[in-house]
Amino acid sequence: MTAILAVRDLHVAIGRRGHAANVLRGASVDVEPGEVRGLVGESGAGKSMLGRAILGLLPANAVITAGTIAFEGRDLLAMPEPERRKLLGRRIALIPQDPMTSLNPVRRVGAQIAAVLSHHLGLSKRQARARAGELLAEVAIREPGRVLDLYPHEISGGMRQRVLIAMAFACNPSLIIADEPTTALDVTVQRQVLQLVERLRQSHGAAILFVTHDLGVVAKICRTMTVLHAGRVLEDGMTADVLARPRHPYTRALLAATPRADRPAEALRPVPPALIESLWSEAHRLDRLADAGLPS
Amino acid sequence: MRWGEIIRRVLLIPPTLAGVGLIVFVLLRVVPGDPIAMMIPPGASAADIARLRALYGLDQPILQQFVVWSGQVLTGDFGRSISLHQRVFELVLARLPATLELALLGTVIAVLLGTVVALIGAYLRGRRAEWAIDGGVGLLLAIPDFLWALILLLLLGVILPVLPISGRIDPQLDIAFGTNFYLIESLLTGRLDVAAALLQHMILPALALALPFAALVARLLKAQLAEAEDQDYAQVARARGFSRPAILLRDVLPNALIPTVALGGVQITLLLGGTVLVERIFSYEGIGNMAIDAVINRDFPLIQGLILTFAVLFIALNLAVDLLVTLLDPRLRHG
Amino acid sequence: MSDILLRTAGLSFAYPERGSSPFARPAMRQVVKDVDLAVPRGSVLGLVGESGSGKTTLGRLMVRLLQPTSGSIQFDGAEIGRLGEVEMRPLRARIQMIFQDPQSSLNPRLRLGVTLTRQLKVFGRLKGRQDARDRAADLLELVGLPTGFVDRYPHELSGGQRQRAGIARALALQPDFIVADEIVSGLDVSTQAHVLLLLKELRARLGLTMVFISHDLSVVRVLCDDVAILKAGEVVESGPVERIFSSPQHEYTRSLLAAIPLPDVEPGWLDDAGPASIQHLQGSAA
Amino acid sequence: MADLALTGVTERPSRWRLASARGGARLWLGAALVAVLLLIAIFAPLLAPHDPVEQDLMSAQLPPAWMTGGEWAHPLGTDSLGRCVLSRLIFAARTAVEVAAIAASLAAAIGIAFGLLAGSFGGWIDQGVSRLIDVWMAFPPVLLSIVLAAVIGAGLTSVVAAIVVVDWTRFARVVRAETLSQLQRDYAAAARVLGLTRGQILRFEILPNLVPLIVTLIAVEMGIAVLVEVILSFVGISVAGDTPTWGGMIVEGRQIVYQAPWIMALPIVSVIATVIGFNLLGDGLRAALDPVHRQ
Repeated sequence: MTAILAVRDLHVAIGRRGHAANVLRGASVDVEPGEVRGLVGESGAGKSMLGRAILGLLPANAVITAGTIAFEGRDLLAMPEPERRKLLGRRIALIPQDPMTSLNPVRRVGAQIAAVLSHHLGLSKRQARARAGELLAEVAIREPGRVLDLYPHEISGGMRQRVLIAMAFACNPSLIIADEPTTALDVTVQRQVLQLVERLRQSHGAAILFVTHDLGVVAKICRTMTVLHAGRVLEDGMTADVLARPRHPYTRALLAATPRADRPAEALRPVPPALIESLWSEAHRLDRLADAGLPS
Repeated sequence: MRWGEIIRRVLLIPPTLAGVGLIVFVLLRVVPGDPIAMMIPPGASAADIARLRALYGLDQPILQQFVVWSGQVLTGDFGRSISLHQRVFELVLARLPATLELALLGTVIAVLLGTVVALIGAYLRGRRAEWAIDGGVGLLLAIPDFLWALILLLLLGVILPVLPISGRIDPQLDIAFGTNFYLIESLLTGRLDVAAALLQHMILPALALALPFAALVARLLKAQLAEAEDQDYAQVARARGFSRPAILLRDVLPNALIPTVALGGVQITLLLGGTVLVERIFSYEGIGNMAIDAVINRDFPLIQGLILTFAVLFIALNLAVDLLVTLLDPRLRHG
Repeated sequence: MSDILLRTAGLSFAYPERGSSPFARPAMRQVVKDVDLAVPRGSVLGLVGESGSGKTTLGRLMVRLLQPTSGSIQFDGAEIGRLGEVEMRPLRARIQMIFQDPQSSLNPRLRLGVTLTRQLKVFGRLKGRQDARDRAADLLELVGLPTGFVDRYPHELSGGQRQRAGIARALALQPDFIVADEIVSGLDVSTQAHVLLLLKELRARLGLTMVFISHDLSVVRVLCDDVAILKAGEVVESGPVERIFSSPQHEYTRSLLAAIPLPDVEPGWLDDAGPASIQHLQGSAA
Repeated sequence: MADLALTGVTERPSRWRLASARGGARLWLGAALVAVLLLIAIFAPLLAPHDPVEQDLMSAQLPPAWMTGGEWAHPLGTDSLGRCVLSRLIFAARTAVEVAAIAASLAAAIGIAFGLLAGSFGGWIDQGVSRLIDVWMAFPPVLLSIVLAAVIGAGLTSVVAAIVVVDWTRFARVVRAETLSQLQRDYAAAARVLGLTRGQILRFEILPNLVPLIVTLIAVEMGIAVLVEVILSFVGISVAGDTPTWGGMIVEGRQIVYQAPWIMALPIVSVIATVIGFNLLGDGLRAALDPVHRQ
């Protein structure tokens, strides 16, 4: 097994016992060292839930009912909490979705970066601050020394996302979960941020699980991709292959429903409701099988 | 932007106080009971009554009385108390420290208690024990300070008489104080035995004031903690390997405090207002107790002086809360 | 009858920034600057810009939710830029808006039936309760929702369904002109395509004139005849959709187009740090 | 889920079932307490074993029946004038309900009117109302009610007036703030685009959204009104004479608290149960009346 992250047959249910709804229905995803894998799906597909399960951030009413999440060969789900916390932020990092809300508004930027560094690497206050400045320079923030002393509301959205990226790379993790990191940004800023992530990934040698709903973003930054719907993996492969020759009808339908700036309107084909319904009824059939204790 | 708001608030203080003064003044002038009638010995002549009226300025039209009174107030002269025959300003000044100390003690107890309960409640979120905390807080909150005073008096003063239930200090102790801030003075001068004696008397009324306010702090802060913990920055902090208690204290609490102070800080005025009855119940010699006597005795100048005193305190507290919120929140500080 | 249904000239909007002191004269913040646009009858104009470009403010000026600080807005040949709330009211039947977030633009405590027929009631076009239900059901049908939804509350609907309800409300009095503000930006791709095609169909069927506000050029291409690119409150470039997409003149338009990630693998897209090129668009356009 | 997936068109439970489920235990407990209070108030003459003002100095300060020396003729004992404590508690509930209902509705009516006016018109009207509220907020509320009651003189009217004059601001402040914030929402803008007048927007769009809030405030205010009556009794300026009130009973009980602590304890318990009942009912109703799911 060479994969740095191996999610196997993950089942997650949400809600109270008796009224629980499945959000992941046996999803399996591998991420190889140093690669960027896109995890694509629409809302309700379970893509964010999968990312959160890896980070141990599932909401309080969610339960993992089956499956394993192996990171560098060790099952994260079987690991005691303190041990897992040592990995988080250090070996596995997160680039969150919304730069406006993901920084603590009452703490200075520098203090927030330094906290990660001293927590995981045991740096002194002074060292942590110096390193935080270097990290800001690395994510192409001008005047890093000044920015360290600013509060999040004093810098732009794009800059905040750079700070969050700096924090993700701070301890040289081997895996980064990027949860829709550019969705909240304008297109021009999105491009710069994607370029930055790619550059840092190369220099730090991290693998990235890139969660997104945007096939365009996947096409630009991911080597491999996994298409998720109703908590199931529908298609998986090299991005170039999947986009050029989608095998699953859902992937094909998604591509046809994505408006393209380079094609006239007539090319747009909405996803047939019948297809979605058949996918959901298949998912619910699997749920019933699982409830009855039968193998799917 | 925020500082502009604060300047605006400061500018609004004088008209607000003038409004308070005017309302009290007019209100008291329509009182059917005649204060003079209560002062004079039986059998006084009509001339005597008229003389007394003129002495207190009660023979002039209301508006003129108000103008005269306002002018005097501006020079620091609140008139003379009809029932106590002393200058109102001095009476209030002598009693105010007792009330301030009591309110301060109550606030300290409430904030400490409320914060601890809120943090425990936030930590236990989603567990069964959270329910018990919410229920307890709801109960504390529903019962107002003066009922707590009566309950505490009943429980710890009568049924289990462990604490004194009357006065500010044991009348048998004859201790000289340089100021009227007995508790603060004794603490500062290191007379801890005296402070303990004072606290024995103050603890029940302070607790009565503190309990509902503590519940308020606990409820507000707990809700804000829960909300702040659901924010992305707190979730992201968990993904960076920080433990939940560390996140609660370092990331969540400072954020939750801002709205809590903004919403709850204003409510300290309720605690301060509560001293009126609580002091009465425990025969504590503060301005609240004095105010009730003044109403019963129809002592106009004293009532006016006391209500203005409360109004000044309330407005000052509101302003202090605004300043505190501004200081706590960098978005407002630099905005 | 002019051929241009809505025309703005020198349209500007500014609001006073709250100053640091109540004594200082507040500085004015220009949100929309000197905008000249014309929307021909029966056409759809796309207003495109990034956050802070003033596109939403411009849309709200056009439906006169805001009063312009200067400049004119002509609707069907008549100046409406200075009309007061009361004078504007008769025109409300003809000028409508669809809001970005149906979650907040549909009153959470009212059933859809009530929301959809509100305007009919206000303009006295209802004959009793049953008529209201019928008209609401017709409107739901028009936007492809089950007629049973008249009794639903907004929170009982999915995002796409809510946005359809928002469209239905705007269509109640058969307006001539509709401003649609980012109405598909919160939707999933599959839902978004349905809503876009619904609008396209309604436009053809009802002969609507529209201003379609979006940050997403790809979406604009699906629906619009003309595009105006906004930056910092100013129109930097405008023209027919095909012209703007094939030969953008302004630097900013070009960088916007170049930044769109098309769903094609394109090595080098991430390396290109300089001013963006548009080759990748034209390369596959054929 | 698909845009048009028909999964949503399933059978829905009735409005009432949903509402009571949202209200939860609070709603039921609060409603039960308030219902008991109302029943006691309505049927006071039937429930009370004695005339509440009938004195019997021969059997004064009897303890409750279950304590030594108590007798079942006076289940909760008698006060220092030998009046039946249970009967007085029952009749006092009547006074409490009266005061609460009248005072809370009047305060609500005045406060809501001012709040709506300020919140929807803005400008100098809002400035005026806001300054008025500022002045009111600078008064110590307890002291103001005492002064008011003293000015008007003892009696039910004076108690009601003291509550209304002091507490209208509670409604005004909240309604003003909520109206302002509702008007900021997109659906208020949508209503303007639809051509609704200011009055229509208020009536059709804003008011329905204020209902849960107002109902909650009224319920809580009724509890507060009961408390203010107690406060005024405490200072000796509440409903006059022999009329039994909880506040009056507490004051009387306090005189003999060492000899007969239950005389003070029982009305306190009644007041607390009433206040908690109203608070729970208010909380429960707010949740029940809000169809929007909150997580």
